[in-house]
Amino acid sequence: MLEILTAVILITAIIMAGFRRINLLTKGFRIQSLAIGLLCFALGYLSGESHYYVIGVLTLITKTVLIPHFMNRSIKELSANREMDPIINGWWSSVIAGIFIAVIYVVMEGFNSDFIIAGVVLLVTGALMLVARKKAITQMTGFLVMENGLVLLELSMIKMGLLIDILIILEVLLISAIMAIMIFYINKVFHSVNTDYLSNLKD
Amino acid sequence: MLSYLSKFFMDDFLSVFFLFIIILIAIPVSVYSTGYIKKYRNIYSGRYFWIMFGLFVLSMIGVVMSSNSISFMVFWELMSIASFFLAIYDHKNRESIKPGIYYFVLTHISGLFLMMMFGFIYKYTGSIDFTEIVHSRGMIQEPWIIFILALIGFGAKAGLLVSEGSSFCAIHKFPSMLSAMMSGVMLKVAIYGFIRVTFFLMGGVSWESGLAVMLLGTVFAIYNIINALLQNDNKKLLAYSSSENIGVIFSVIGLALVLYDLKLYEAAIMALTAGLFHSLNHGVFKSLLFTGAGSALFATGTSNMNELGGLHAKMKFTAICVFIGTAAISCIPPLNGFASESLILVSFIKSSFLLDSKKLFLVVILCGCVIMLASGAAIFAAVKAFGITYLGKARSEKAVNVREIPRSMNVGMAMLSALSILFGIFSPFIVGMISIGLSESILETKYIVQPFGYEITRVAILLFGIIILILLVSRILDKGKKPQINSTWGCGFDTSKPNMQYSGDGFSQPVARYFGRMAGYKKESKVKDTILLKQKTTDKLENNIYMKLIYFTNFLAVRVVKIHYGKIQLYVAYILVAVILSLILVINFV
Amino acid sequence: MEILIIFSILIITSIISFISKNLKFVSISTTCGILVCFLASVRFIVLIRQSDSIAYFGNLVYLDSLNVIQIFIITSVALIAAVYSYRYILNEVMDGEISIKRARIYYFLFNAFVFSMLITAVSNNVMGMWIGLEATTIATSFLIGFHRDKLSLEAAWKYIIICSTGLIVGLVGIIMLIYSAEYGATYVDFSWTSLLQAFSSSNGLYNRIGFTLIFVGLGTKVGFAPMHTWLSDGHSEAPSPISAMMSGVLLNLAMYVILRFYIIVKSFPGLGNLKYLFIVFGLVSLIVSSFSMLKQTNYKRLLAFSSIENMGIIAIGIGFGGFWGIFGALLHSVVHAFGKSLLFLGAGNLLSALKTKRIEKVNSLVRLMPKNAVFLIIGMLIIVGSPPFATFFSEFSILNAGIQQGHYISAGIYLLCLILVFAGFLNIFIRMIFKNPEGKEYVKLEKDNENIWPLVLSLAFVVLITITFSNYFVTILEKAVSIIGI
Amino acid sequence: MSIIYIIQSLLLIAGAPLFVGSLRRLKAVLRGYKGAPVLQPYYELMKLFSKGRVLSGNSSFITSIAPAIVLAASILLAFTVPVAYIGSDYGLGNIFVIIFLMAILKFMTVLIGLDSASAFGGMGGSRELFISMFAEPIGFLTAAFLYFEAGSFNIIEITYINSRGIAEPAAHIMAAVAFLLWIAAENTRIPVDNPETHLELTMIHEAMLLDLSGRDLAYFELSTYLKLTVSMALFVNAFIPFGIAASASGSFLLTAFVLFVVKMLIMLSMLAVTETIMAKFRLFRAPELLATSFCFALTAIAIVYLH
Repeated sequence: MLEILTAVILITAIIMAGFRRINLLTKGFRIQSLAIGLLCFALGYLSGESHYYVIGVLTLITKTVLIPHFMNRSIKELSANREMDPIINGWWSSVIAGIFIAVIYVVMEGFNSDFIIAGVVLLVTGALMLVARKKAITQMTGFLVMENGLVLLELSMIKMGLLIDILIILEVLLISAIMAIMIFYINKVFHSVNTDYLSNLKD
Repeated sequence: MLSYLSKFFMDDFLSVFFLFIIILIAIPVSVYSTGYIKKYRNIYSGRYFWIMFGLFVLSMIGVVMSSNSISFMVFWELMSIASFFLAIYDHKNRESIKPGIYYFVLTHISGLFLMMMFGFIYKYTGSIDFTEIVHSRGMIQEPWIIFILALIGFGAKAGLLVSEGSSFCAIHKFPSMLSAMMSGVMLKVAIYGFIRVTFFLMGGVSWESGLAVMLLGTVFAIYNIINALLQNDNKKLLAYSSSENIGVIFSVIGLALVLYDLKLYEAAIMALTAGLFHSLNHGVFKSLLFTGAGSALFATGTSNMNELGGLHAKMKFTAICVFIGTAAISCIPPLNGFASESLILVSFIKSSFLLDSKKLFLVVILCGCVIMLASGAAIFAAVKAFGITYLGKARSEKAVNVREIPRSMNVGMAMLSALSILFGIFSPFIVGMISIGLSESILETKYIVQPFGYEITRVAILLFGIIILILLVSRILDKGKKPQINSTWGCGFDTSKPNMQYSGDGFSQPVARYFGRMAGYKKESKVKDTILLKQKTTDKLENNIYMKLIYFTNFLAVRVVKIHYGKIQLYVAYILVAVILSLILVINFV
Repeated sequence: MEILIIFSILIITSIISFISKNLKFVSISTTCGILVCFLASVRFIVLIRQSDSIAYFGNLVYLDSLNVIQIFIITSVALIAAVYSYRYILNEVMDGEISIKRARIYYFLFNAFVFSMLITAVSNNVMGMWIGLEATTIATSFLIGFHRDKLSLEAAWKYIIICSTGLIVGLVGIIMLIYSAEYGATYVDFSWTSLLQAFSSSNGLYNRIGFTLIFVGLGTKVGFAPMHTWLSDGHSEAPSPISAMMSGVLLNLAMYVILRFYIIVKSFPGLGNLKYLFIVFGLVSLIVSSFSMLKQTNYKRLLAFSSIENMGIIAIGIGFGGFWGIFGALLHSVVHAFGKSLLFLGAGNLLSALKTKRIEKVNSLVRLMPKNAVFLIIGMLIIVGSPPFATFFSEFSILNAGIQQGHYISAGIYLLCLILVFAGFLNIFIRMIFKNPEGKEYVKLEKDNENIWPLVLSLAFVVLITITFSNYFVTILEKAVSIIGI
Repeated sequence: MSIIYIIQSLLLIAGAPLFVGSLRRLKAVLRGYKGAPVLQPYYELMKLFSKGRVLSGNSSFITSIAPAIVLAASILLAFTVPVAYIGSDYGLGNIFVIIFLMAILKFMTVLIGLDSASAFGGMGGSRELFISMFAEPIGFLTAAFLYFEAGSFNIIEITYINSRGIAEPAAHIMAAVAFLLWIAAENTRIPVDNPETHLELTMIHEAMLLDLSGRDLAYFELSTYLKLTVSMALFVNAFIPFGIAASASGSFLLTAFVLFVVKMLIMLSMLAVTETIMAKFRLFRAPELLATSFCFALTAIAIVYLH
């Protein structure tokens, strides 16, 4: 069961690295968070501790329902819903993501469980999306993918207290809400979400 | 309370002597500046000036009297802050801000070098109190680092490495009473610091470093005096000539360091006494000359020699005081310039006679010749400054309608000229006192330096006696005949036009032909219906070295600012690169 | 018990700013709330002078001399900013730039900002610190984008993206650190004190990787060189009281969190030369900020770069180590907080009176706004480290430590950058204050004597520290230095 | 004992115009014409004393006090240099005092030149200072040489020790030649400036005195005569001091005085011969002349010291 979920997570990560259309990105992110939620339930079922279930429910609520809702609301007014000319085009970004994943597997062979490696993969692909794309909304999704990677790392490496997990999830929710509002305002002021306009604070 | 204070203050001879210099010159200059302030009365607030002036003098006293490195550094920086806010006191005229900024940055650089020096002293001796450092003097392993830092730190502030007239330490652009105080007193505080560190804290340095200081001082003396000679601005000429005198003082201190290291203690004490006595005298007559140039500026509104001339008619008393000042700086016997200059030359000759290594002997003698050449050029520059501005006929409108100078300015200058005459006549007593104080604090033995015995006082008295005698005789001779007043003889031509006289550039033309290249002297002449002759001197040292430094920093700054390219992706990439790089570095090296 | 008071008051004031419509009431309640917190922090200082450390709520809150200093800085700078923003927000509302609703949001975010900073400072739990930092990012991102014009939105967007990526990297580091702590021992709760003991058995490699990730991650919040880009944009676009608080306090707080982890990792044998991390990043940020200060055209960006430079100095101080180094670094962080807030608030007065951030357009301030000009000069002297103020002693002791430990080259670069910063500051400030272009006649603006009280307050704090420096304040600093360990 | 000093100095002062008169007379004879009588300078001084003074319109206080200072300095100069007797120690006579007393003369004459606001005064002044700038190091080196040779700075002790024998004759001669050239430069005699010319543009020393008349001119003339004779006496005592009277007994004094007069006559004739043979150097060649005398002095010191 766990292997299937890690496979789903890895697949969504690689595909999202290559996506150009934004609504596909939100769908990919939704599937990925669904997989992580199920993963929590599975872990809870295996280890028998109750707080995994609570975390699973919470991630499902926030990551699959609330955050995609915010993203869709801010996408609605966008005129162009496709990443026009990304810094690294789709082909190249998938190739680079592949190379990164190979490098991670080589570097991280010291760790036994492959959740950690999946978490790091998510982190790296999220960072790649953040750097390689021009649209603010894609940067936001890249950031959220990195968050997912972080959650995976937490679950696998250390046993965190319940309160702290809740707080972290709340944190992620708040950040994505703020980002959505900010994208809304940027869109209102700049009439576009392309970050090229956001570069005149040069000095 | 005093015992509590004495914990902070040094009371050995060196501090008391320099404290004496500071107070001695601060009084007449403050009297002078009560008059000079009238120039700015309705424009700037007088209270601001007096607070800053008081802070300036107090901080100098603090530097001289402080007994540990932290209070020394605190007062040192306070001194540069107070002098900065005095320098930009006249911030309405446009070109007084930039020199103020350059000056403040320069003093901060010298402060930081001194901080580093005290850091090294703290590293080896483990203490910041001067008396403890003196006791644990043996623990200093590499004295040459401390010496180089001290030389750069004190040299930059004393106008040795950065000459006073250059645009970095542009004393001539500041209000005249401040430039008088700065060149008269503040440079001596830097010399005090240098002697305190090299002689007292480190107990003398290797003779090679002493030699380096001597050569440096001599080279800078001749470089600055040639620059002084070719200037047309009164105050700029005086600024360059004050760093020439500082060069001479540093070369004598270098000589003292060499002798101290070669165990010739008496000659070292004599050289150091010469250095101290010359810094005292230079303080007196240089502030006298600066206040003179200041009153000329106050009266006419310009300090450019070619526009002045014939000021003696309306400013008789100032002319007399400046005459005494010029005589003092050109080492005319009864005055104090002669006393210290001859003492320096005597110490050069006597110490070279005692040295046993032939090479060192030759170097010392040649330095003596260069210093004598520099003092000859100093006479040339001083006479040019006094002669062209005060004597002869007024060369421009400004020099004709001269503003009335307030009395307190003349009083200040009179006090300074009286001091310079007194120090000249009673110089043997002062030299004796300095040498006793120095020998007790350095060698713990009493040693009096009397190269001239009391001859100078005898010469002075005889000279005054004969002059009075001759004046009486001539009074009797022309009792009947009144002198006729007629126009100057001009081979029959009408010499009423002022530009028949020699101008500032003309007066120093022969030297420009010989030493022009050393001061970046360029002359261009255009012959249309009238002949137009213009000359320009650039401070070679400043342009080639210091200006290049500034261009280089600007060049780097433009490159570094490019980091902020504005793209957010680039910024995030910076973080990831930083993560990867530091991970690699930490795993391999830590 | 005082902890309870602080947090409850802050919650009450932020609720007030939501409910009540009357702006004056909201601002006065915020100022009084923070005043109470300030008194509580003074109470903590007195407590800590006697006993070394206090723990509340079953070890969830842990106070020792290190974070008591941070609390003191947070509350006092927040007090100054609150007093300043009372007049500042009223003016903005009267000028019609912002609506009453947005002013109330400002106060709400202001309280949330102080609340989250206090959580970070106070919490003993390691994750609690991280969450507090994350909360500050959230609270300040909207404050930076407060004016809603092109530049501030851009600065806000950059701020939130860069800081949150940094914090994610920081969190990965923390997880790696805890993972290595659990490597040998059994279950480790995340409190800092227990982590301190648990470190004898942990694995060396994971420690190093964990600490580097924490250092670089939280380094973005501190503003070290490669990661400092958000700082110069964020601080120049944020409203002045907020940029004063951010550059004065938030950077120190992030440095304090790094220091906490540094203390844990330092005790592990063989990791002594992790201090080179501090020195390298400190030097790079010094060089970058001092060179780019020479070329600034916007005076608020200049102040932001000087905060980066001062953070570099503090990092170098800690890197040099030894009693003098760490003592100088802590002292520098305290005085820099107040000096920088003085300068930022002065710049705020300038901005509100002259409506321009460009340096060329600001001329002869000495006749235009004489009071502010005097304060700006004093602020400059504090930041640049001239004698009457404590920054001079801190820079001197950091230099002493550098030479003491034998880092000559880095001490040389450190001095070079100090000179460049001094030249940059002087060149721009003295030009603004004294330069007067031909012809234009300048008359004294009446806006000059507005909002002078907060400047006086922050200057009073600096003077207070310099005076009590020799006896009262130094015992707290010495205790903090002993915690960090030489 | 110092009465004898005063007497011999007064004699020197009285004899100075005679010295210059005989110099002019000798030069005239060498040139083949009879020339003015030897006492001509005295007549000139008497004439000038009786004439009235004419001051230029814009002359300042300098013109009134400078002649007195210049004359006083030259008289004091005469007091410092021993002529025939060098018995007991005598308060004056340090070499640096002598060199710098000569500097007073130069300093005041330049100021007088500038004071009269005429082109020639400025020109003469700048040339005088330019040449004396190069002459200063030679004065320094001769003082150093005499100190190395005799171990003291006082001219009286130097003459006393030198009169008892010279350690290094070669170095001594080199230093003597150097000092002679220094005298020529200091007193602006022929190689540097032609004293008898009346072409204003070529003058150096007289150009500054063009505007003086009556009593002031008399003082200046007397001081120039004195300066020349004192320099010659200084040279004679420092470098060819044999036969000078150490004790105060009559016979020694007489022989010493006669010897001094003979030596001065020899110097006189040498000066006259050089002045008739050589022509005045161009202004910018004069420093090369002084550079050669600098080398002489430096080699003298090298010889003395390196043995």
